[in-house]
Amino acid sequence: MTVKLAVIQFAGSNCDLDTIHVLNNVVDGIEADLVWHNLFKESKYDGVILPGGFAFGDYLRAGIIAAHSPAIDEARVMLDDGRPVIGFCNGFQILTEAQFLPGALLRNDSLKFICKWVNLKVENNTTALSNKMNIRDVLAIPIAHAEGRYYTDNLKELEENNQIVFRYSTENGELTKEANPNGSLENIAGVCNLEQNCVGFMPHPERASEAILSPKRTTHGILFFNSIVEFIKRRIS
Amino acid sequence: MNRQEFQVEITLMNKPAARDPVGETIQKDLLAKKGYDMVFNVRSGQFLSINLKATDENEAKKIVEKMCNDLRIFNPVTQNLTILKVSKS
Amino acid sequence: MNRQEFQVEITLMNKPAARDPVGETIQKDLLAKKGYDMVFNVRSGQFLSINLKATDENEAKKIVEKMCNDLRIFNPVTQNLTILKVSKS
Amino acid sequence: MTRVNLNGEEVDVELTKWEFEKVKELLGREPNLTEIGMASVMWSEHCSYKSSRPKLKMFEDAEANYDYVLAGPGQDAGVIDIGDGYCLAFRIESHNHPSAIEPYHGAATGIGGIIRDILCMGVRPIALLDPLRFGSLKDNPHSQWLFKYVVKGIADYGNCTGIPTIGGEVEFDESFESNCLVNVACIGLGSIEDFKHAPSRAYNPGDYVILMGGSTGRDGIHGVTFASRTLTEMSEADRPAVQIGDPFTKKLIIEATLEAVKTGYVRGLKDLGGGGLTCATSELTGDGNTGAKVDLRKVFTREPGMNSYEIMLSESQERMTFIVKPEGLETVLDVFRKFEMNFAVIGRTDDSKILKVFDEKNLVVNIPSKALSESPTFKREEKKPDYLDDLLTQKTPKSSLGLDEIIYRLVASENICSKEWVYRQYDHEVGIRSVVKCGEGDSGVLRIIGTNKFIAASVGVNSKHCFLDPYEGAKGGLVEICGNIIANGAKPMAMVNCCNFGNPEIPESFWYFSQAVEGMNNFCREMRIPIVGGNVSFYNEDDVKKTAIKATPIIMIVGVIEGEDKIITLPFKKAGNDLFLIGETKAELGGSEYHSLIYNLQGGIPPKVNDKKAKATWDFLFDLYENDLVKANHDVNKGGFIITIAEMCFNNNLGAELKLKGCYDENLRDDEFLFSESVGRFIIETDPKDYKIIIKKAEKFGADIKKIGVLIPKPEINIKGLKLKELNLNIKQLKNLYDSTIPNLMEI
Ligand SMILES: Nc1ncnc2c1ncn2[C@@H]1O[C@H](COP(=O)(O)OP(=O)(O)O)[C@@H](O)[C@H]1O
Ligand SMILES: [Mg+2]
Repeated sequence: MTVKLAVIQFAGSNCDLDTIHVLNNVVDGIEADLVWHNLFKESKYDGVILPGGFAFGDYLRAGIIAAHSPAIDEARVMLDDGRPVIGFCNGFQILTEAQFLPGALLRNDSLKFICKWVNLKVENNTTALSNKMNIRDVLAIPIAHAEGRYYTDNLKELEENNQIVFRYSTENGELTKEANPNGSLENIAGVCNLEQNCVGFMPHPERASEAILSPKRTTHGILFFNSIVEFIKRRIS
Repeated sequence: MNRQEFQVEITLMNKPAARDPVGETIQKDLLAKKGYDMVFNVRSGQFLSINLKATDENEAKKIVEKMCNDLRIFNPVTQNLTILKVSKS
Repeated sequence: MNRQEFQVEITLMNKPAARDPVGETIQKDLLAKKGYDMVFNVRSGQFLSINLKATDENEAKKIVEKMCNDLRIFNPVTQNLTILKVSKS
Repeated sequence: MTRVNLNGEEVDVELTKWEFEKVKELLGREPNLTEIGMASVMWSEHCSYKSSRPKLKMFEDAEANYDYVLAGPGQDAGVIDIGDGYCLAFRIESHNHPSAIEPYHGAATGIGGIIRDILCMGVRPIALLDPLRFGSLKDNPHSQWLFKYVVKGIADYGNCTGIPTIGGEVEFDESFESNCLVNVACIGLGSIEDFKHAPSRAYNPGDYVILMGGSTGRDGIHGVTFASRTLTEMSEADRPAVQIGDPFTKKLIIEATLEAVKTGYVRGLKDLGGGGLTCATSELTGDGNTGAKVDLRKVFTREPGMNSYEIMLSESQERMTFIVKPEGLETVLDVFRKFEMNFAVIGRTDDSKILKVFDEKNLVVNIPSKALSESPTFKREEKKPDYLDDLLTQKTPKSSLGLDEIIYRLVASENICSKEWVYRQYDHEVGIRSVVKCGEGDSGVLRIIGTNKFIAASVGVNSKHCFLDPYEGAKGGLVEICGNIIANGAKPMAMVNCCNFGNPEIPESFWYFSQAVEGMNNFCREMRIPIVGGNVSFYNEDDVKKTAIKATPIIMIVGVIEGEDKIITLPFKKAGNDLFLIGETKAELGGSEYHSLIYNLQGGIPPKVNDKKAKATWDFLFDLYENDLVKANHDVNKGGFIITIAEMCFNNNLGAELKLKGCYDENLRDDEFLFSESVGRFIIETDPKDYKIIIKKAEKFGADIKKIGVLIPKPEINIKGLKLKELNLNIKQLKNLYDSTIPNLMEI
């Protein structure tokens, strides 16, 4: 069985084609369509991915204008009936601005855009984006963003509800300040909603799914996509 | 009903808990470059000047307030909104 | 000479002849699409609130102007500096 | 400025007396102000190359002489066929003057402009590169300001448009203190079909002329004239408002344009850059041998009340002109509608060979299409500067510093140290093609998805070398930049250049330009590298010191690697492996980082290129690659061979044991051997079992090669066999210095 995913192309998305490439040519079991944000209809899809980029230039605030796109209304239907709604990088920013996910993403504390490979520690392995991982796995994956400093005024609740899915760590899984590239609260890199079908995080799994692109020839990015497939399969069966 | 043109000026500033790296950096630069040690605090924010049609100043202000809330022009998790000024334009 | 604490609020905005893609996009892709068609223009800028010690309001203002120029907090080629307010803090 | 009598009135025009008469002659009547404005932008140095064209003519006709060159100089970008149905378009351009006064938007709009040039060829922009020049950062807030905001401008624009910046270079030298250099290059990839669909010409009468993208404002009128003078000649008040970049709109223009080209109805494509609508319409029709009628009032303007002069000369950003087949009009417009782009059908082409511009009913411009696109040229005088003879005879002074101390200082010098501070701010991975990324090799290597083909690209030149000898310096630049992609395993396929020089009206400045062009030309012919494009930026002068910048003929090379297993990378791989130095080291310390950093000396004997040796070295390396004999490779340049070794040690916690006795000419001093910047050298790592075969191959090709040592599993470099003493260098310490220089200068 193949699952059907939509990758939304907002005005200004720029990892849309990269994500489509990985979904259709690298990982198994997925058939993905690139869908212009004004034309998206949720009923055709098992899940939706909001890709990275600069939707509407990230003008005013990363993700805010895109959060008002008709695509988000469609995605809300999917959110409510438990289908995966996933955001990478700009997609994560959009999901927080649309209030699908708690918290906000602020400017990196260095005030600079940062493009580099980081390590990510898995904190919750039951979500739509992490069920193929083990807790405390450390994954190699790149980030590329200027507004990725995660902030919430509700940290306790997130912790209690197990909504923190990924944190930036060292290669050995330590949550140090040096391992935190952007000043995120408690090294938080990604979070989920209570139902765990909506997950967003700052890194770019589509850039970490082929050995040739990875400094250490890892393909950890694939785990994220496989998790989406698995989540859909479990949901359906 | 006669509609006129108004200008509403607003600022969006990070709440203290969300920090303000821009302000902090300017302040740090100031101290580093000396000569400006009389400056003891800098806060930064976003400024928007909005021109709109409304019947009066009160309505202009109301519209902007509603718009900012409904469309989340400011993010209530991290920011405060201040309406600085409403004037005829 | 008695020094007191002042607060100076300034904005840095693109000159009127220069474009402001941020304001344009907010107006066109957000406000207009969400029914706020009474808004016909949005200009964005940076807002800074600066606390400093000075002998009087005039000096406070002068210091801020000089500082913004010297430290290249804005570039007069593309931006205008406006002092919104000087007040005792 | 010239004062002329126009229809009985005295007016100032941006034309020489001679050019003004020429306009009158071409029209057979008095021109009006709009027409004069159009002539002055089209004939500005920036658009017309009036000083440089006679010289650039010497470049051979790449389209005629290389079967894989699809578009050569004169087009918006060079285009080459790389096989498998794909073509690459690439070009480089300067944005020096705007960046010197507004680094953020100046650099950003530079990126915007070069992206449009590539888009014009109907292909997707897939990579950016950015060779930059500033004054020293040390204790210099102005240089720090320029550097910080130029990098941020490039980052914000490139990142937002989703085009990775995959490489570049930065040099710091006092001659660039007030007139920094911001050159930007872009590479596009597409099918050969896409490229053929959309020439930058309007060949057919009856097609629609469509303007798409941003609105037209009063900004940037006479931007090209600004670029055609020195910074001081224009006071603050004269300076056109620097443009504000809008990368979001640009991203939509890219997508809308590519989708429009895919419809098959686009018959011509031209960006609006310098010279705005004037340049676009007259080049489209002039080069296409057609004419057009255009209605200015259809143009969507940003400000009310803009007159015809302003609309024709505005250089507002983010605009494209499309020439569209009549039957495809609605299809193309639907694409623009989908992306919510502004557009206007502003006219139609015809066979009149005349460009007629109407302001509603009034005919405001009536010029033969070719009149402006073919401009007059000037022959400039050249003279070798008098100071050079003295500089060339300067000797290295005595130093009280130990060689190891000098090496630690060199590795921390601004010109040698890591540029990570820069490229971390660039999204160099978007597009998922980046295989050898910034900092991982001498060049940027991209995969072409769907093939087993890779392309490599590198840019740069050594300005200090060019200052002493522009002819050899330009050739040396080619050797180095080719060397960069060769080090990663790629064969050089084509070159574009960006000539940054001083005022061409000064014979000494023009001499530099002339010499550099001859050097590039001779070397490229010898090596069979087609020159497929270029850009000239004159009038780069330090307005305080009244001197020209150091001559900077930036070179960009792209090449192809056939297969993933043929990619070579920089870091050392395995202890026990052999190290070879390929190429000859001569006493060439002129313009070296060693001279300038340790002695503050500009002079000495600069490196000279031996074409035959360079060729032999390259052929030898490719033969080694063919047989998979090379484990790591890095070309030798700034700082000399010892710096090269150190850089190769940084990644894998390895070190080197060097035995240098007999490895170099006995007449060389130790410092000459260690720090010479002789061009065309490489350090390679190989398996010891291949020693004999490697030496044999070197003999066969006539390449100079010396085994200089072996890799050791400790992070240190031990050097034996120098004349003075043994050296022991600590890699961790070298790496710390290498990494921390720019952050320390910029962040504290
Ligand atoms: N301005 C820049 N933009 C992007 N990358 C840069 C820039 N400057 C240097 N780099 C990258 O840093 C690395 C080292 O550059 P450089 O020292 O110039 O190389 P080389 O050793 O060939 O002289 C390369 O990967 C290069 O592309
Ligand atoms: Mg190199």
